[in-house]
Amino acid sequence: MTFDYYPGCTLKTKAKDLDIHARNAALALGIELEELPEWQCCGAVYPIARDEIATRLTSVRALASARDRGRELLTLCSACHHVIKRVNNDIQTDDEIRNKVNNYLAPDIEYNGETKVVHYLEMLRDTVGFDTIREKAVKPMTGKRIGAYYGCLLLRPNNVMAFDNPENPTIMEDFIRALGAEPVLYPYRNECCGGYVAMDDKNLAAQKCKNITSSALERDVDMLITACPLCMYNLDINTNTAEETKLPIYYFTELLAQVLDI
Amino acid sequence: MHQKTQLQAETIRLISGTNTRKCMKCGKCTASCPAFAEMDISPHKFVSMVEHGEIDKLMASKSIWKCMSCFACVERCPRGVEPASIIEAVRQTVIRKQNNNYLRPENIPELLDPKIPQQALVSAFRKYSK
Amino acid sequence: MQRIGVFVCWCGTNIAATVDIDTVVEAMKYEPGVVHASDYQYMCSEAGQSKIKQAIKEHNLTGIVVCACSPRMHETTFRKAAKAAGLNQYMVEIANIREHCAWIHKDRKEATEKAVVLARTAVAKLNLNTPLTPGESSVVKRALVIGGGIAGIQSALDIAEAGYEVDIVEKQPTIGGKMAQLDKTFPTLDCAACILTPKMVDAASHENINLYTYSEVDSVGGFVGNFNVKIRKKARSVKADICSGCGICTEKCPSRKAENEFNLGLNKRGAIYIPFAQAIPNVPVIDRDQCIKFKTGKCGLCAKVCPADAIDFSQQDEIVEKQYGAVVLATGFNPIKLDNFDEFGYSQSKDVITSLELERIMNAAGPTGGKLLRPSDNGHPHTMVFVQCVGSRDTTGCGKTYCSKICCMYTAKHAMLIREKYPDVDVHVFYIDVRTPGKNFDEFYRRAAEDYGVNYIKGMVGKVAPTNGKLLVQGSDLIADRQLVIEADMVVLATAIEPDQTAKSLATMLTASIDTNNFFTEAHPKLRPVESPTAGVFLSGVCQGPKDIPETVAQASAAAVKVIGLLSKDKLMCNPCVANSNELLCNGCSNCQHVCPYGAIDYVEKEFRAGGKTSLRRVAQVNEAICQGCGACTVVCPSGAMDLKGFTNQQIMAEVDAICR
Amino acid sequence: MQNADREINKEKISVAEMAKQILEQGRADRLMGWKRGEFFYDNSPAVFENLSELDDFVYDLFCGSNLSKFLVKESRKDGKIAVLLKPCDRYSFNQLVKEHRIIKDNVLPVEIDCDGMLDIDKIRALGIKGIKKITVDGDQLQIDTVYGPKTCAREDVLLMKCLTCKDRVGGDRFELVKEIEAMSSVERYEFWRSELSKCIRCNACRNVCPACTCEKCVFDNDKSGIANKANTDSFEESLYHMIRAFHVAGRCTDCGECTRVCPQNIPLHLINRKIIKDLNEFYGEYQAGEDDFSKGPLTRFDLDDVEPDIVMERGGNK
Repeated sequence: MTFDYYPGCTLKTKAKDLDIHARNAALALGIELEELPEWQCCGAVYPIARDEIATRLTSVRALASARDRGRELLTLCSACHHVIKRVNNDIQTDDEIRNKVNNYLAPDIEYNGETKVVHYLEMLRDTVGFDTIREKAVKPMTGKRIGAYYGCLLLRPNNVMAFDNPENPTIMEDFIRALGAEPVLYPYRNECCGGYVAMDDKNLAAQKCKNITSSALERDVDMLITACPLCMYNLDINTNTAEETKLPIYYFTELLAQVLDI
Repeated sequence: MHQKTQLQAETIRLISGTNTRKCMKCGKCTASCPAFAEMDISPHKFVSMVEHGEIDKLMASKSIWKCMSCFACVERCPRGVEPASIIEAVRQTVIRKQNNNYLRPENIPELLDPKIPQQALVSAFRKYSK
Repeated sequence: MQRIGVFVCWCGTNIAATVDIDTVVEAMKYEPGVVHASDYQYMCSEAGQSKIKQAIKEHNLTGIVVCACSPRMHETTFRKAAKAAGLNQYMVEIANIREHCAWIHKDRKEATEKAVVLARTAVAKLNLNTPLTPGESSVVKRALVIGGGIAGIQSALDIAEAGYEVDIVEKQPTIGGKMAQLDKTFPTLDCAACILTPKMVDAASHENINLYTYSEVDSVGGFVGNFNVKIRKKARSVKADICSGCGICTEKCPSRKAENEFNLGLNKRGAIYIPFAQAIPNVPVIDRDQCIKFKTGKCGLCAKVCPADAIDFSQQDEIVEKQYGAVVLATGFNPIKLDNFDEFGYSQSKDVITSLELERIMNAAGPTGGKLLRPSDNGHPHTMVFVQCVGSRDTTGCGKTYCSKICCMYTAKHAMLIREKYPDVDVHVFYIDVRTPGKNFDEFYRRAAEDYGVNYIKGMVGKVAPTNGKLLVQGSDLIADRQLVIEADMVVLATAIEPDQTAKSLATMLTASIDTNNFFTEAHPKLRPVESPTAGVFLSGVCQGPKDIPETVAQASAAAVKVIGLLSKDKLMCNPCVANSNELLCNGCSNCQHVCPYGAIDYVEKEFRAGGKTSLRRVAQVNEAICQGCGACTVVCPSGAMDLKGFTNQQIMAEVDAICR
Repeated sequence: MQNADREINKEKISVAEMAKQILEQGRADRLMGWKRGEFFYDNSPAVFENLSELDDFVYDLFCGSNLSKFLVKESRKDGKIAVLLKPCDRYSFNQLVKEHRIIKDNVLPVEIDCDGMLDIDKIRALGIKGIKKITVDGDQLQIDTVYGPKTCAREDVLLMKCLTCKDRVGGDRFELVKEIEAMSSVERYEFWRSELSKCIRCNACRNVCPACTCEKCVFDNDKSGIANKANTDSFEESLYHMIRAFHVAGRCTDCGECTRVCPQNIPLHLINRKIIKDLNEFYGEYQAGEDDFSKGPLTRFDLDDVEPDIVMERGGNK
């Protein structure tokens, strides 16, 4: 199956690891990811304000383009997924936003929210199947205790994202099992890492991340995985300076590629 | 309520798209907020202060720069009030005024560390500037 | 030609403040058939009724229109008054100018115009009314109570005491319901079992009460006075008439994997079991999904040890068909599932429990023998946090929009009992509002706070994080405007309650209506709170809405009184507004028979003479005792042969014409 | 077809021969078929009681009329009547049996083949006048006229109802309905007003309709004020045909007789087809007259039936 792939800004630069392993792993699993031509940055944060139209347009361009190509739109970065999925929902449910967006963009065919937005993890679960990963695992991570870090953006708000149970998600744990490792549940896996506040108040973000990592360490994890470059920065670089709390953080695609031995 | 404050409150309701009257004052937003320690006005007060038209106080609040838009309050609110949307609406009301940006391009070099992803930069500009 | 009198009521200022009464009276004087029109301040009063009676005699009226409140309020009053004055009571029409007009309009001119339209619509209909005579039907002197909790038991006892036979159908193996699971009851703190079990014994031993436990209602037919009910007695796999209740089988059963539902899964039970010590009947049941004999064909140990030879693996479900005059619904409630509220960590830690689970833990007959122990390690808790309104008052679709009503009081009870028994335990209660209306209720709650030092915190819990063997409870204290984290050993969730899921299918079978939350709807929220809108079906307990034990018992007795009132009649007056087939027009197509929800229509071959010729035709006939007057047949009849007495097509067209005039 | 107790022409003899044999062998006391009219294209329904009457019997390209409805009366007479049913007529027959209008035991249904009937008006509309004789030549018709031989394509002059014959793989019978649904409400109103204002209220559509068999028709009620055209102004345009369509809703088999007989060429079947299309969408595919026992969508109640507010969503372009 072929998806239109939306990498997003950071995956071309600071989060190349997230991107490249995702592409390679998909190929190995028989999924074709075709990069959406001329995609633009999604804006990184969802414009909550209802009267913001311009900041929604780049997402709509990507969505409409995928629609025109007859494909589902696959995202990888949590922030991109959050923004694009929610803007798509706005178009589907809010007449005013839909009308204004179509007036601004004046596309050949009006965009009415037809595109399905799929996160890479959802693709692994629903299209590939975690069992297939388990079968194709060349170097399973047997014995490793891995904590899934979901963060906020994949899960909330659940009535739009519909990703998983927002307070007790399981998709990453199932993924970890498919890698042959043991998933470790810890209560702060869906608490915020601080996000963009890191730009303005590094300490606040660091404090939040410390709650997360110590909660995970208390459950004796070997490593954490994430799907978001900003979470990675906050958890890994902004916080993890002291040697004693050094907890390896990986993008989930890195481990996937490693297990598939790519 | 004064006409001006009434208009201000109405604007906040419009931008946020949420109905503050639905709040039953349970405080689950404040109970959920991960940035609470840094806030001078707690999330539940945002809701009631919009109701009372105290928008100027909210606009001067430090809380609007500390909210991380993690949507924990939105997800857990039993009445669908969305405090995060109200905080966003106040933040927008502030930065949409001329020369009122919280983050300016000239501040960037000192904030930059080489490993910071541009996602953080883009997000911060979207949240703190217009 | 009719001689019609119109009577316009002011209803004090309820109508007169918005509707110009004089204009309405004046307008009515010129309506066809009207020979008298007058007004009065309170038409429903004795004086008002006398005015009507007097006018009927004076003006020789053949029918009256009363412009007043909703017919749900006073239609009966005015029909009785007309009857007393010698009119047929179906020659009375009500124009609702209060609820449908005065109360919903602000503009006096607009309201007055509408009142005139409503009044002349009633006159137009009345011009075509004919006197109707209700038929009669018999009453089976037996009642069915569905649900054997405290509500069902109380209703059954009261009905039985009045001398009527009652059957209780209970789907569990024992009667007792939720109350049997409770430890103590507020506000007096009696032991629930001590006050419930005598009633259970009374019910079981009463000569007029017949218990069908481990049974379900399969289908319901018929109508008030004559319900036809099929009861499925599920196979217990134990012969109830032989079993002595010695319990050896339950002790010897080697299968110990089943979750004990009476203890809410806090411990295990055998595949053959008696739910609890005082169960009635004291006869075990085999859980066939768990039984080794049923799963593998081997074992059968229970049969070997049974001294009475009562085990019967070949037992089948049995269908009993019985007739009833009245039905009482007492299907009760369950706590909701907490899947949508995992921020409280219910699925992540054994030490986060529901209030009903705490009842079992506190109960001497429960899994811990009444000792307060942490489920995770059987340790003694030092700090406990109670969270109120978990899933109640939630409009997001995750929980229930309503207040579950009982949680404030039972949480105060739990907190008080724990502080009383274990003074070393710190108890914190997060609340949104504390709601304690009820006799001695607020005093009870204040006692928990003031005398027992329960720490009430105005605020809500945002997250419960199981950490280092403790539960980090992050909540808000709105009075202090702060966020706080309590390191707790146990968290108790005051979980919202919802109607038992059987309510939905029963509602369909009985054509009793349920609301959006699946609570049974009462005929009138204030004035007919224990009757369902379906005649002969009554409501008892939480199946109608959240309520505590005193309220449940009060309602159960009220429902019983209604049932007794019904059963004491020898004949029931039928609604004369039933369907009627014009045989000259009927094509015999059977459409009406297909749609009739009550099976009230039959077809017969009849001879007709027309133009000197005799022909045999198939025509519809309505059984007036069964017809409920719903009108479905009149709509589906392609030839317009089917009509509803009192609401004929002609009358309805006349009303439409009057409105459009 | 669900019913076994039917005559089927196994030996492929001619329909006329079949009719003869039925009466000869006494399998029925009477036979309902078509007899030659004044002109070769106006064959009409007839009952034949003996072999000599069969001299007028005809079954050719102009036997479009549906015989089912006549059985409402005929099946109530003494003795057994055989009836010739083209594939399309069987639906009406079944529907009437289901509604107990036809007494099944008194009827011998005889199924006959049909390759589609012709519409004389369509032939004339092609400019072919003075027609003497028509013979079929594959897809073509050879027409002998007073002005010499002419030809035309058979498909072009079939009756409307034959174009979407239920027994042949045909076009989408809702194609025109969809076009009308796509109109704006103003356009749609104009369309129907212009069509229905042509109505002369001859009642032919009602009289021919196999679903219209009421003992007493609502339009024959002279107290109603709608019994004849002279009393009304725009009634035909807005209500007469609507009321009729609602009356036959769920029972109309889409036999197309209404449009065939309309002297003003109003496409009446489109109203019925709109209702059929809606019923199919709301309650699932249903063909009235498919069998003679099933309950139709409007005479059945299921808990998952559509809610009445669906009305707000349908009706095409607002």
